[in-house]
Amino acid sequence: MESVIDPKDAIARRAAYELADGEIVNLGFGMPTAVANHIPPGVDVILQSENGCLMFGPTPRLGQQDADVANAGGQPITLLPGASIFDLATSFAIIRGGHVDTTILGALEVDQEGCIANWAMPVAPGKYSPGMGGAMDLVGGARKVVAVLQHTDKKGNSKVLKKCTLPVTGRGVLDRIITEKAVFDVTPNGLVLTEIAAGLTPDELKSMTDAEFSVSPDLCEYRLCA
Amino acid sequence: MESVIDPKDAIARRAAYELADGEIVNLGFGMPTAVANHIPPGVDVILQSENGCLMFGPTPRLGQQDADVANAGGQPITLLPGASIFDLATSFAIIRGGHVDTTILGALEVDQEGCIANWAMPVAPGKYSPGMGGAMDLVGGARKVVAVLQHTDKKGNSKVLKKCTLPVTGRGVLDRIITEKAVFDVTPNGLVLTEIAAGLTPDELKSMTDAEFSVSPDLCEYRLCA
Amino acid sequence: MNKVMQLDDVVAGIEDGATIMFGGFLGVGSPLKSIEKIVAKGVKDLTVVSVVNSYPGGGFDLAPLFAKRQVKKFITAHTGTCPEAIEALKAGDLEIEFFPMGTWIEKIRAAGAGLGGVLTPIGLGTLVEEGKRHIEIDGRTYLIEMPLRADYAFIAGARADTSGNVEYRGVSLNSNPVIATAADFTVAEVNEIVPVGEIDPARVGTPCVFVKAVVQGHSPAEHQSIFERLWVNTGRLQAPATAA
Amino acid sequence: MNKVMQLDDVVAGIEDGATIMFGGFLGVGSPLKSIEKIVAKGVKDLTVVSVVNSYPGGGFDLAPLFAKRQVKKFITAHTGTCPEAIEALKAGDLEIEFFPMGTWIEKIRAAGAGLGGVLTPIGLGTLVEEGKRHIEIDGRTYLIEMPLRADYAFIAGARADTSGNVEYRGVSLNSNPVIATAADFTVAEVNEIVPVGEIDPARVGTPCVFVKAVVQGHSPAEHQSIFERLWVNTGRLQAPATAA
Repeated sequence: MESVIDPKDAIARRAAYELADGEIVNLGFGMPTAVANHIPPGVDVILQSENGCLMFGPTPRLGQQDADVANAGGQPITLLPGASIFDLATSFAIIRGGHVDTTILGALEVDQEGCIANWAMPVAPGKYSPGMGGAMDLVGGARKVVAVLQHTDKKGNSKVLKKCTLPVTGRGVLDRIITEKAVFDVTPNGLVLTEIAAGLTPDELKSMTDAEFSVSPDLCEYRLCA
Repeated sequence: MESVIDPKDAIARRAAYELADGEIVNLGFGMPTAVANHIPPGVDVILQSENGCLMFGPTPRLGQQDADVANAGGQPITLLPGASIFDLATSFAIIRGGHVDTTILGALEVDQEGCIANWAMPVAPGKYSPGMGGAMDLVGGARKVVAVLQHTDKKGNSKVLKKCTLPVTGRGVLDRIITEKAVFDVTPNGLVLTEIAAGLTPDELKSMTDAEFSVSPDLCEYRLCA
Repeated sequence: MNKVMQLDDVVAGIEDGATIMFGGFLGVGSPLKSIEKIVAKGVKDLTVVSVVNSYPGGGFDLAPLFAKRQVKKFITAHTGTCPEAIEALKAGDLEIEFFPMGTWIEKIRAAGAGLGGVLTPIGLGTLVEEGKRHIEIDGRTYLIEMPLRADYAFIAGARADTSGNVEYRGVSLNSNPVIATAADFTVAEVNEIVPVGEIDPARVGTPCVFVKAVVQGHSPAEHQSIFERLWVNTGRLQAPATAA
Repeated sequence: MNKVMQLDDVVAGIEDGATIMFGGFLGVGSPLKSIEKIVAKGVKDLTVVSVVNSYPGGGFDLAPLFAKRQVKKFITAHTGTCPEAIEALKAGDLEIEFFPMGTWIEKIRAAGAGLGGVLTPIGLGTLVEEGKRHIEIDGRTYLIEMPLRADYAFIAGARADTSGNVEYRGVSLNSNPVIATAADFTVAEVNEIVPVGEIDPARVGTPCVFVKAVVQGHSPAEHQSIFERLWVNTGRLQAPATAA
């Protein structure tokens, strides 16, 4: 049992297995950012920051920062050997043109048709916040799209749904869904459960999941990178 | 009388008056290139080469050339202080986006509706040569479009026509037409003769011109830059 | 042609109701002095075009424009970092038009590049497609996204020469090179103004053809210290561990 | 990831009928060694995509491909500089598809950038509009120009690191950075191959994400002397006047 692990930490550690050596990767904010801390040894990926660079590294220490070197969260970063810098048009040409291998994005909701909702919360009639940023481009352009989110909200309601209730970021765009309890492949035949948290049965998972899903014949225990 | 002047030389010297201080200018190949040699003192223009630079200068001497610095004719050039280099997409964004003030282009034919033909000569049924290069973009994008050409072909036939016979580069795009005999403004009411070569009368010009034109009340003698 | 101007003279010309693009991404690569002057001038009913809003938490770069309710409409991909804008939005004082970030930049590029628009699959099946023309080509559907221009563009660069060639530093380009192409009057706020010939032609990120005015921004040293303070104060930078 | 390959191995994979984009503008910024190898291999029925054709007068860069009749179709803005191509065209051995230069580059950019196409007024009222869809928006008419991709793109740069970041020199960028984005397999032929970390991130003109193979071209010194010979032999460069 891994129940002592914080759910967000579990998700970041599981999601790190989605990255393969040599890939171009774009990590969304929040949980996806933490994935970078858990990439397995021997896997070198090139991280993109959509404001305009490839191959960035960790946060600098005070005194090492540069006012002109920050990520898409406004946070100071460092550039690693092999880095490149470009403008926003080029950055989204990379994304939309299919040149990003994998993106991992946080989600408010996902559904069994591969839809993801992560940009719009109604704040007043007809008005939304915070906006999609680069997420619509990423779900439309990246070769593999992985959604990460906690399995349920604070009240225990499933966020893995039959159909998203919030405005979607993209329809039928997801390849994989990772929660702290389960990993699903999104296939033309619906969701397929491929990994399940230690100590949980598929039936127990079904009771806490709104979406329909089938169980893979190769179902295994939820994996965690170091 | 300036009859001793070579017609092409006269055209280049007259066309130099089309350039104003501070302008961004694109000169086509052939006669337009020679315009750069006659720009009046006090007029500083920024020349664009559509393969990707602004603010280029004269041909280098042997030993001063750089294999990676050439103009759109494949000819070695120099870069002047204030030069900038960019790719072809940016170069044509400059042109098509209306950021070029004046272009001077050689023409095979022009007509009284402001059309210019300078890209296509039929070489076989349905086949053309040499191609439009950047000329269609220039006539569509530059703020002022000046066509230069000799008034008649070798047989004495007018090249300033009622209607172009060759495939056009653009329709209604010309602002001015300069031959060695005359300068015409292209207006919504047709061609207006504004300058005429010394020793020629408007009636004589009409007899050697296919296009209809009216005569400006301010008609003056054909001007030549030094 | 010498394009160096006093920022006060540039800002004096801005009228209520103007459409203004600002470069920058959460403050980085933002024309900070220009924004301050526009806030101080107090022009109203602005349409502001910026790829995202202010540095997270508000109070910096674009945020005061929203705090003072100078913005009628905001055209962007994201506004969640600016509490002042969210407040104005909830109160009904602000209209926001959202575009996917890649669409936002292509619309502006199209305007600067003389295109009539671009076709994109991004946003299909979402709220983004509302009210937009669709087109089907070879069995695939696209949205037609139209060009987006402004009266003014304020860009931020590291250096400019007096003729308006702009050099960028680090990852501060973001939207600056593109918005520079798509406004009637583009203003380059830079940390250093240098003589013509000082900037390597290969390092010119915005050629002079796009720039109407060059204004002095914060000095390079001030520029660095502004971000050091900002990042330290918001917990983004930690002092090195003291010696063991 | 080390992307350095032998040019022979790259060219070995090219099959008859392939679509190949070449960077370069009348020889400048052209992948000269790659072209030579493709000529030597003798692959046929190629669709070649290049913004213009060979250096004026023929015999250099792309010209031998046309002389050997390896090209079935040429997609370009201009071919007048290459007598070999004109001859093939007149003989009915070559199909040429012309696009205005700005349209040509936007079509390729659209392919690389994942756009469904662009709308442009350029070419309206000319032969260019034949067979193309028109669209009217707000009373203005545009041509719909579709994306243009290739199997291979061969680009030329000054330096590349082993991961595929390419740095350009001088005015040799031209179509290279754009075509690099729009092919299934992009090959960077460079004068120098350097270790990762050698190229200033701000001077990377084509990021490694677009490049599949890096191959050694002519050395910097050879590169300079090839163009010196070319320009002297064709009267484009004159020796300095002898001392008075």
